[in-house]
Amino acid sequence: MLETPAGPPGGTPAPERAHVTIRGLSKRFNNVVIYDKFDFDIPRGTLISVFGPNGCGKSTLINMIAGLIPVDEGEILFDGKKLSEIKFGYVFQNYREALFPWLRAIDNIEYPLKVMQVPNVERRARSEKLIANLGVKIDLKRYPYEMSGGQQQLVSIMRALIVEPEILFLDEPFSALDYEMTLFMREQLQRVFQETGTTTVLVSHDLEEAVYLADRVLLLSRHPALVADYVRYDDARPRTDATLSEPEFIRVKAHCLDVFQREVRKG
Amino acid sequence: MLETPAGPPGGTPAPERAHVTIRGLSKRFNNVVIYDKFDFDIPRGTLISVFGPNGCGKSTLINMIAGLIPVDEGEILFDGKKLSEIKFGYVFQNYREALFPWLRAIDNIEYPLKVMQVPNVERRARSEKLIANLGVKIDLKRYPYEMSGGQQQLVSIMRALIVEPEILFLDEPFSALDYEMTLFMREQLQRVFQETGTTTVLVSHDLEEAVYLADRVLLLSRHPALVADYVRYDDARPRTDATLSEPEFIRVKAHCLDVFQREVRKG
Amino acid sequence: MKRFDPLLPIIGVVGLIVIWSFAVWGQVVDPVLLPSPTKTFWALWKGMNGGALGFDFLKTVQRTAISILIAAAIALPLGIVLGSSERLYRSVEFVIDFFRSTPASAMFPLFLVLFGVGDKTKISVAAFGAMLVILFNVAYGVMNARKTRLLAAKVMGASRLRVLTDVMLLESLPQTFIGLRNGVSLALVIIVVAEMFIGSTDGLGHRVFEAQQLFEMPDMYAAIFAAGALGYGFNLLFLLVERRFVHWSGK
Amino acid sequence: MKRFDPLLPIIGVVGLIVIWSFAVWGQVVDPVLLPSPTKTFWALWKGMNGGALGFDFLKTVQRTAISILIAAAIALPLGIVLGSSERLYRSVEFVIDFFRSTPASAMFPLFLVLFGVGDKTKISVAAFGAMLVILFNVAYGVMNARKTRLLAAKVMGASRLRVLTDVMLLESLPQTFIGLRNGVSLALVIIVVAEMFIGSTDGLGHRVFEAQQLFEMPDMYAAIFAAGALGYGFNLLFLLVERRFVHWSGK
Amino acid sequence: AAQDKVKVGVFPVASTLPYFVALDRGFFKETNIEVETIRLIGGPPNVAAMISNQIDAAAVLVTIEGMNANLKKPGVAMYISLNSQNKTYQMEQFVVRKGFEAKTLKDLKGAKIMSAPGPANVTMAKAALAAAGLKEGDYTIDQLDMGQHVNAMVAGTFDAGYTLEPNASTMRKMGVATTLEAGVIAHYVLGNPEADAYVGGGALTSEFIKTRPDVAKRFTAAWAKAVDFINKNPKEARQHLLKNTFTPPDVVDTVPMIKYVMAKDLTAKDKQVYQKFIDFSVTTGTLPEKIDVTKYLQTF
Ligand SMILES: Nc1ncnc2c1ncn2[C@@H]1O[C@H](COP(=O)(O)OP(=O)(O)OP(=O)(O)O)[C@@H](O)[C@H]1O
Ligand SMILES: Nc1ncnc2c1ncn2[C@@H]1O[C@H](COP(=O)(O)OP(=O)(O)OP(=O)(O)O)[C@@H](O)[C@H]1O
Ligand SMILES: [Mg+2]
Ligand SMILES: [Mg+2]
Repeated sequence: MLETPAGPPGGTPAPERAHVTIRGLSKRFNNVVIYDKFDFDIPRGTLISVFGPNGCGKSTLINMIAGLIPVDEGEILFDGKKLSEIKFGYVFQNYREALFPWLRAIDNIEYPLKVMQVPNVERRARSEKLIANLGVKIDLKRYPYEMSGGQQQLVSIMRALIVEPEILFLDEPFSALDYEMTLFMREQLQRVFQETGTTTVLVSHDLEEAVYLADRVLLLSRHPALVADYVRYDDARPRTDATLSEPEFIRVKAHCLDVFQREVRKG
Repeated sequence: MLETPAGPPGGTPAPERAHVTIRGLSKRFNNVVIYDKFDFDIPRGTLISVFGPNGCGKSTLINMIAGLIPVDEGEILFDGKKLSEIKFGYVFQNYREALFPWLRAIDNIEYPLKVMQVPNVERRARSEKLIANLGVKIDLKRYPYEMSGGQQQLVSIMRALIVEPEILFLDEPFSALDYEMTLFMREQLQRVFQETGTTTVLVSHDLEEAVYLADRVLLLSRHPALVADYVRYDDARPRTDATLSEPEFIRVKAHCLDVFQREVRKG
Repeated sequence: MKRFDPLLPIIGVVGLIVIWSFAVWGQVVDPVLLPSPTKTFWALWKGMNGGALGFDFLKTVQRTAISILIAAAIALPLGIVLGSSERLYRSVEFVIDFFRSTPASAMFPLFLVLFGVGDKTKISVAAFGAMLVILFNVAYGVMNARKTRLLAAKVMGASRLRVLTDVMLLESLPQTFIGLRNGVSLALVIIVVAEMFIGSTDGLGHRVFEAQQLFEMPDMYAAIFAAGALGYGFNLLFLLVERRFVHWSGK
Repeated sequence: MKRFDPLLPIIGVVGLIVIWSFAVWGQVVDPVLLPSPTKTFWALWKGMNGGALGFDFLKTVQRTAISILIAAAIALPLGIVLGSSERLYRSVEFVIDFFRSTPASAMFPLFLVLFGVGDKTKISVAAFGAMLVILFNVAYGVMNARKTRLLAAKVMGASRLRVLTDVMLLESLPQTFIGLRNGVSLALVIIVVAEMFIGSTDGLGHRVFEAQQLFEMPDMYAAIFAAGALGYGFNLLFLLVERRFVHWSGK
Repeated sequence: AAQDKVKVGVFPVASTLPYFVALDRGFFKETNIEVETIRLIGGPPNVAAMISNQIDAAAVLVTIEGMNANLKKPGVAMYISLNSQNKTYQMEQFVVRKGFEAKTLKDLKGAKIMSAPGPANVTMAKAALAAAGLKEGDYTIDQLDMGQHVNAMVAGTFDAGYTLEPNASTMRKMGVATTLEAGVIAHYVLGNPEADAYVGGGALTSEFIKTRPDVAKRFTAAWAKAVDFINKNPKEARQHLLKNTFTPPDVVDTVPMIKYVMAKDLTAKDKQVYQKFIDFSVTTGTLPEKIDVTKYLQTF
């Protein structure tokens, strides 16, 4: 475990109170064990990056936390709240299928507000603010199936950001975005996180991105998924391009890569 | 245009004979002009990387070349052959929907051979060879919908590679693969290309990858898509990790990024 | 070519008439039993222009329209609710398949007693039959809906009801329209049969029955043709509505 | 809970019988017209155990099975071909919707002339009716198929025929099963109606008609119940086959 | 004063004639009755409507069906008049296709025969054929919806048929079939071709008679007047068929008429003959048990 001196003094730092507590989680798919008595905490107000090989169970994990697929055994607790009381933001890995093809892009983005019964005018206002914030220039009057892959993913991200979710799940959210857009959305995510402190779980195959955005990087091993390492990266935000060349960043990144490669080659 | 001294002597190099010739191509979607009198050649036996902002028309272009969506105007010629005579390999950007959910992964991979009426035994032999070659360890007896996103994409790539296609289209083929797998598949692609010399079009948002693999990088601008630049990168294959730090590579990459950013900021 | 697409159905009509003409011309069937298309269309023309057929036609349109409205009003919400839980659907499947497979005409006496001797009986039998078909299709549309979208709505905090109306309803729309089109054809068939066999003083079924009794074959086929064309018309109506609203199917 | 899932249909049966009992008990309908479930099941039991009903039941099963086989054999390939080209389908849509909307009973005279009074007429009318419904569903299944998969097959060099059999056929399977289930119910209804109205000496329709003429209401409802249960049985059969083969729907 | 309303189930066939005469000639109106014609095709819907009191009367109801209903719920069908058919007053008859050689029923050996639908009709046809010396197996018999009879004859699907008027007249008129023997029931069941076979009649529900006896009485009076008119002016009366029933105009003048008798005019002998007819149906199993027909005759 990498301990950085940047933590606030006085034992456990304040944001360390667990927002999500996972205990004894087990999950099988047709006799293939994905999780076996898995324990894990997501501290409130942190951004956790999840990094691991294909098929190790990253999507499965956040799907189980969000209550989208049932667990076989074990429990997932939300700091006293019930699952149904929690508002999630979620960018699905298969963003294409998660958008509603009968709604125009703009209505897809505003849909979570509609669910929350926000009045029409306010909905429009908030989506316009978001669009302005992100500097989105694409025509959002179109239907999802009339958009390119990257545009669809962008819509999907906007749909997750328009509400102030209590927990935000991002499952490879930038995989289809172009170079410029990826960098830009990273910054946006950083800004949103800084402003709201929303507990966030980010799945990414880009290690630089994973470390750059994270408070902690969860490294998973292949089946059954185990915590290979849970690495802290405590650099102050906002992090910038300069961060990428700081020795601490490079060290953490290299360490993560080491662990990952060791795990992958083991399997 | 960047001219490198690595080209063979004697004027136009031999592999420069156009395999695909695009002339006066126009395409509109509901009055939005995507291509307007677009001219472009894909030389035989080269690997072209296409790099451009989201929604500029990359997928649309290769879909039109493969005859999957109709062109509004203009013509696409295949060096004397008819479209129907050409065997394409194709990894779709939406690989999830392009797999057949009623076939197990292995049967999805072998399907192109079935189309070519390769006998059962040989099909199995070839797929086993491919699996061994790629060192794939996942269980291919499963159905696509029982696999993780990256596993599905891997199956999709394998399906494109199992035949020896005349032209290979790869639309962001590694977007869902993990770090290790992405590197590995890049090498595989390079090897396949070196061995077979298949004309290949690769769409990628990873500039390093695009340049690393390419003979030429096609840089597209936003609507209507224009050739912003058509950059040559002639380093000998196999290229290795060391290539990434060669000055020529760094120069080409930097140049591409420049052009791209200029184009994006223009729009 | 696209310009001529609205004319495509004409091909079907013409094809039908050509086969019919050949059957008549080749005496495959006694001409008394199967009159020529010309004779039939003459009967149709006369009947529709001031003849009784026009009135009967309107009566049948009206009855069918009412019954399909009732059927849809019941079947759409019920189908969505049933379809949203596979176990719920399986528990009532017996009843649905049961009644879908019993001839409505065998049910006439029962409905006669429940709804009286007037139009109500015919309309309710037809509505009942159509309702089952629509219900079946809607429920299936909901059950086969793509799971990812349901999950997306669920995770955004949509209530069960919201998921029903905002996602399941729309996901099942293509299937629902198939159900509606099946349903309206069935309703029309039942209305015509009821007009024939329970008895009625108007409607296309009455006209078919009367022509049959009087052995006026051109009149009978004119009435049958009117019924078939009406069925196509209703189907076309739903098709146009579907085209207008369900733009995303297959995408 | 899952263990009890096969028992779910029982709920529907029980529900039906409870409502029926209440209707009888509350005298909603004159008991002569709607006998009690006990009386009916007694008649059913007697009829099936050595009575004529058992034989009639088997006859109807046989006719329905033959007609659905014929219907499927024609409608499946034809539906896929028609569905594969929307313009082709639109051009014959009139004929399909036309005949779907004309009561099969109005077609009896024509079929009677073509096929005689024997089983052939009944089976062919039923096959015709079921064929149209299956055709309609299969064609729609193909038309609404996800385009990406068709394109994937096309780009791999699959011939038109291959795309039809390898992709469209499978893409339309969920819809095809809906069509088959609709079709088998319709075939059963038509067979029963034909047994009622065109000469027959056996079959459930014959039994219903005879019981109706003799006002043997328990016998009549027993025969109707047998027909409904048979319909459910056929539907269940298709459902099980579907479950076995179409594992991917909604995924 | 408002007129008394009576709902009548009407099956538009020739034997409904008294109702149409009374209606068209204003006999009901004269007695201050307003009838509502409810078209119901065939026996079962009429009986169902009578049992549930949706109608007060049936303009024509086959007596076997009426008795059957009375067995299930006594008094559902109270006959106020009966229709008789026999060799003179033709209704049910055997016809043979043009080109099929047959002079008597005996000659139907080996023939494909169609029958009017329902167990009552089939039994009757079989009884007649048996009386003529033909065993089952000597012929085939299929029941067929009445609407298909002419078609089937034209198409030559059958050699012979046990059919009813006006189908038989239509067939004769078209020249596709000839009548072999009419008055089958009278001949083979009652033993005399000229006997009165009381096959149908007009009926009221007991409920109607009990709750509005006065109206029922007036209704019956109007009915009687119509019957009287028919018997006296058959030529004029048959014109009513044209407008009200499915009788083609070209046969309306030749279609045979049946005889109508009010219940009050039946003699003791008539009642015996009526009882004999119904008893026969009991022996053949068409009716489940014996029933006294006189109990269900209504006179005022
Ligand atoms: N419905 C299912 N049935 C059977 N196996 C499944 C199913 N869904 C997922 N799996 C298996 O569970 C494992 C974990 O899947 P998951 O989607 O969570 O992987 P992941 O870590 O998100 O991978 P990726 O990076 O490729 O998205 C995989 O091996 C996958 O094959
Ligand atoms: N069916 C359609 N109807 C309308 N517009 C469409 C349709 N398909 C694509 N477009 C538009 O055409 C443009 C080009 O789309 P295309 O999918 O080729 O982009 P791309 O370059 O592949 O982008 P990405 O990198 O996001 O995949 C986009 O602006 C998109 O919105
Ligand atoms: Mg995943
Ligand atoms: Mg694209």
